[in-house]
Amino acid sequence: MQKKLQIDLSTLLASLWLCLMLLTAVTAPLIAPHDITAMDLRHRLSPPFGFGGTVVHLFGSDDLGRDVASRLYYSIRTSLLIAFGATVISVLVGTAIGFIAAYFKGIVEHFLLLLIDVQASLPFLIVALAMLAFFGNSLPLFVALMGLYGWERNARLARGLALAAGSQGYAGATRQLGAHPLRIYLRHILPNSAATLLVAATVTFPEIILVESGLSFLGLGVQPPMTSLGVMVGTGREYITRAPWMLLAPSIVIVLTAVAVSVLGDYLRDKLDPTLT
Amino acid sequence: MTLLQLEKVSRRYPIGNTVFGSRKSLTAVDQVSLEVKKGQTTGVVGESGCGKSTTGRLALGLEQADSGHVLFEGKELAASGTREWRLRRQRMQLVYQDTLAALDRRMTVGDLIAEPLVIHEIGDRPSRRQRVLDLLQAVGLGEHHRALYPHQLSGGQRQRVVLARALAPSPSLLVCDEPVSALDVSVQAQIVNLLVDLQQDLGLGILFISHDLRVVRHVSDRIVVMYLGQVVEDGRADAVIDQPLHPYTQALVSAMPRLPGGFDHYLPLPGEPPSPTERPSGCPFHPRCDRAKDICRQTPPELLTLGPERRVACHLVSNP
Amino acid sequence: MNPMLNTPNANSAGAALFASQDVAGRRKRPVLTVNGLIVSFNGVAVLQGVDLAVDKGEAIGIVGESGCGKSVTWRAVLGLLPKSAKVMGEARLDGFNLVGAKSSVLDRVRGGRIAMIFQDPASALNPVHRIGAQISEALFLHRGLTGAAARAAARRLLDQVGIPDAQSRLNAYPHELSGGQNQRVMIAIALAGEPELLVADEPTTALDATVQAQILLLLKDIQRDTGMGLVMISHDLAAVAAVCDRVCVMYAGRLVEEAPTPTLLNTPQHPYTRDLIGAIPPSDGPRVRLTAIPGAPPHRVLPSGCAYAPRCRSADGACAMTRPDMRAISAKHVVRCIRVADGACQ
Amino acid sequence: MTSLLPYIGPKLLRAALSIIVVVTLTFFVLRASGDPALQILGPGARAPDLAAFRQQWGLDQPLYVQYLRYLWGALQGDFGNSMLAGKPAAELVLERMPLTLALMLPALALNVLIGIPVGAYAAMHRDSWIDRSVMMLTVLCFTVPSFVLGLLFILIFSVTFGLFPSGGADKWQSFVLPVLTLGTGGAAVIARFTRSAMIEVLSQLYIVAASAKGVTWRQVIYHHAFPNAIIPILTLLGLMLGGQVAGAVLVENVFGWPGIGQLLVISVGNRDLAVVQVILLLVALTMTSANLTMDLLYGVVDPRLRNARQGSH
Repeated sequence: MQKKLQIDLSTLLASLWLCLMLLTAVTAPLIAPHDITAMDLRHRLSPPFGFGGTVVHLFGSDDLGRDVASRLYYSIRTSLLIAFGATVISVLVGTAIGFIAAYFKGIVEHFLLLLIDVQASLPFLIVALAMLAFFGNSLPLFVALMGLYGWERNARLARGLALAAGSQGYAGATRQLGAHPLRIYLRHILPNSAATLLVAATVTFPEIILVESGLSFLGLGVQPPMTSLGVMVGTGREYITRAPWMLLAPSIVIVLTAVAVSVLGDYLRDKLDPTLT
Repeated sequence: MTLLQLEKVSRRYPIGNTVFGSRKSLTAVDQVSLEVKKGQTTGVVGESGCGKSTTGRLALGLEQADSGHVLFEGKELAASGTREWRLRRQRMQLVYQDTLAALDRRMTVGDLIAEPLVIHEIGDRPSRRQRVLDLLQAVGLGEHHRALYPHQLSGGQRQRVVLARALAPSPSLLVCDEPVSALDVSVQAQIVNLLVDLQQDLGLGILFISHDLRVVRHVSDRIVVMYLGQVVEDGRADAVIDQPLHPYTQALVSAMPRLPGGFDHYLPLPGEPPSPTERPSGCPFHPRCDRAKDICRQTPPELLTLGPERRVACHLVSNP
Repeated sequence: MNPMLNTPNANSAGAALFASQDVAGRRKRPVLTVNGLIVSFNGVAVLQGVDLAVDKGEAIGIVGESGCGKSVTWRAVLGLLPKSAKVMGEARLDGFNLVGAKSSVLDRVRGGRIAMIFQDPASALNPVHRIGAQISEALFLHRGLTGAAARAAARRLLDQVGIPDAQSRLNAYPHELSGGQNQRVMIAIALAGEPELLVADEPTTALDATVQAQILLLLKDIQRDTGMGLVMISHDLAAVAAVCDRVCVMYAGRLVEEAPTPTLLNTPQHPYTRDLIGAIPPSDGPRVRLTAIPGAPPHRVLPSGCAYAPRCRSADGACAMTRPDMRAISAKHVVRCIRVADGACQ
Repeated sequence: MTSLLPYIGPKLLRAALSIIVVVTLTFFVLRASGDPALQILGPGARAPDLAAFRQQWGLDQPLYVQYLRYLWGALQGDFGNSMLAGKPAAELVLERMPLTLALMLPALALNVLIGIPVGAYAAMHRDSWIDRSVMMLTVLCFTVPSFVLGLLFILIFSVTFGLFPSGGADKWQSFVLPVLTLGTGGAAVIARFTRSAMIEVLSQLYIVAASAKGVTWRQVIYHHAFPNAIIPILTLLGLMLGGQVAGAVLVENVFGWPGIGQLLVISVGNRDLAVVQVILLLVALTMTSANLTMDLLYGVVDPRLRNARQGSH
């Protein structure tokens, strides 16, 4: 048996891509050659460098002559920030609710299970759509709303983990020693669930990227003058015949990032918690 | 001296749905009385669904009895989860079958054994460390095991860790729920010998729950035989095994293959233990009893005291 | 003790002509002989070369602790191991080697000539098919029965294994039956192909004590009535001894002792066998201290000499050096220990 | 049937409760978001106009009166009128229903017909190069967002090759791209899930036992493994419907498909309360009834769930 940590090619590529994305997100203000709202009306819809365009606009420019590359860097920054914040919220909220449901039996548990059922009966995108339209939009609100994505799945998972540790497992064994419930949850169940919840987060993260970009694509997510990957795809669709690069650049980033997180998630799952499907 | 006493303890679980379908309840433990004396072992034996594990959990207060009393060291057990109940944990400990599930896989053996000391704020860091080393030695493990994780140990070694952990707060009572059932014969013998030795050294009272009549006979001073949530017979270990009075105990003893001799003494017993949801009327054992009479089908037998340490619940014995 | 040291059973005419491999000489023609069976998973050998033979109409027991390879031996013989297992050696049924045989051949042998039942009857039956259908499937595969004929035969089989109200039980699903009844159904399925050999892999480990006795005695009765061979694999020496004519003790992927049941129980020669017997709490008589074998069986890597030497109380330097061979010490008694003298038990 | 009630009863009760909670939550959350009169008439509207509008729509009543009125109406099939179109909201939604179904049903069929065989094949050839490449492809398929996939399809098949129209719902050709877009992701998810379900089932003891009684490998797969693997797949199908509905909203938007999804986006943009509520209710109803159906099917496929009175003998 080989003991060395074996990383296959796809996992390596995925990690490299994610590092690149992270780097881009962090250094966006430094590496962006133009301001994202700066219009260059002489170079409207100019193609990317190498396809008849100039080095000034590396990935071409859009209908208002704004630099696609600069907008792309900032979009990555916004999209990753939203997805990261929302994933953290989703896992935290879900875990808390799941543990509460597992600890309190009876009416509290039934109520939380009903809420989980309700959420599961309404696709999140549609809920978010309605909420955003009627409540208006600001970035913190948007992140908070996206943080609700997948909470019910994480809650179910956390509840399942807590129950499994329960009467027959290590939690029950510690309980009979006389430990306080807080100790059982914080010192035993939470650390034991961390790996599984982390894997769950790698499932939630790319999905939030997709939902965020979908909402922004519909014009209901991130609002101009800010930009995100979905906003760019949404603007790009109008120029699909004349300037496909406006659409392709952000699309490729969305797809590759989502694939990379999935691949990394699979790897983590194999390493940390092979029982998960 | 009586350490633990269960007096007519019952436990029912609601089954089925409350709104749809008929509401039924399952009587897992029915009017069970038994006692564990200091320095002695009481064995509880019976087949699956007889309520022996529930009895163990009731004895520890891990479950609340619907009726009856659980007295530990002369005092009624406080309600589960209360502060008082948690404090009592030091004196009564559980040893369980599935050691892999019951030991937190992220903690080292040393931390696991020290945990009860931490929970009950016994000693300081250096004294706990010393206590862990003493306990490891007492259960036949070495100092090097302290830094290992549960999955790095064999089943027998894990059971030793569970024992050390249970002994850490110096309890007076151990409830052992199928402690050796998951182990191979050779390892089973190691653990059984260890238990017997520890009991002699520490004067522990043990409630030993198992489906294995051989092991129960080997470790117990008294044996309680359970069937469908009820005590059908109890008494001194030798008496119960060598001169069983209840037809069920007789069948149970005869179903144990002798070495040598096999099933030479086998008394055929038809059918299987019924599910606790469908308890027959009268004596719970009558559908499988070839000597059942009318009274057995109608009236549940009382647990009759036959001698100072002998009770049996059977119409055939009480009015032959 | 059962007075059935090999019931006289005439060899079927026209059976294959192969020499019996037994060390012990005088023996009837075996149904199955296993020679030098070696199994390894990912380069780790779990069987180190197993030789044994089962005679027609004989009940043999295979005893050993978990991981000793008792189950793997028989799964290897029937080709039931996962693809990652490498199997070498031979398992001859009427002279035909089953190891490496084509799956079309194995499909006819399995359930037809050699049937197998498993430890956990509840999970060995397919949860979505009715009992009747699962028995009929075996009847169709090996006896070509379909429709009403299959149903009638299935009902007879359920009667034979002692399931009351067989007719209505045919329509039941496995989850509607108890563990003991499910094991009876498994036995019925095994009998459907009228096998010459039934391999029972820990058939009663998952069952309650009173049910265990019922099933063991049922197996014994069926074996005696039909004249088939029975191989009972178990960690429980007492259960095996109660049912089998001959017992093979396995340790770390090898047979270490083999003898008729009374011989093995009364004069065990291998230290492991002796310790194993001493570790079982006696069911009557005075309570003596149990023999606790120190340590645990070797895992993955075998010691260079005798595999049991590190745990053996009578081992000396020689035991740790040389790997002992199987030696006959009397007509039917073989043992793998260098410290046992020839004819020691005579 | 009587034996089914204890099994399906609690599920029905929970489904009904969820629907009531959905109706209540949407009602209050949407009302709490601001004054629809101001939103519809605009901030420049005069006070008498606003008052008249409020009176016309009953917005001057206390919130709980509005709620009870809404509930009472809903029970009689009256979900209020669209503030924008002046027509009953339910009518507006139901008009568009056939087109959305025409998109979703073929997409679901595509999911199942491609996903299950591909997944089962991959499981049977576990760790072969086919298995690995199929699994790689499925990751790609379910991570591409539907609107990106739709636009890519348009770019390739409409703009570059001119094979299919890029929008509208008038010819059969118009169906091809939206259905493909909507079906691809789901098929990938089902394929992956089927694979793991089959692998799980193939490791069970009854599979070994079936081989031990002489069943050929082919029959073991078809007759013993597959009927067991289908059980978890059914649950997944119920859960996936939500993703399909969300996907439909986006895909309808990409292809200018005049279905409910498009109506939702328009109504949300126009703050048309009644219509949004009807759509949310419709979605919740569809999802819960789909899950209920799956639960029932579950009972049909898995005999263990059929009779609640286990162990009766």
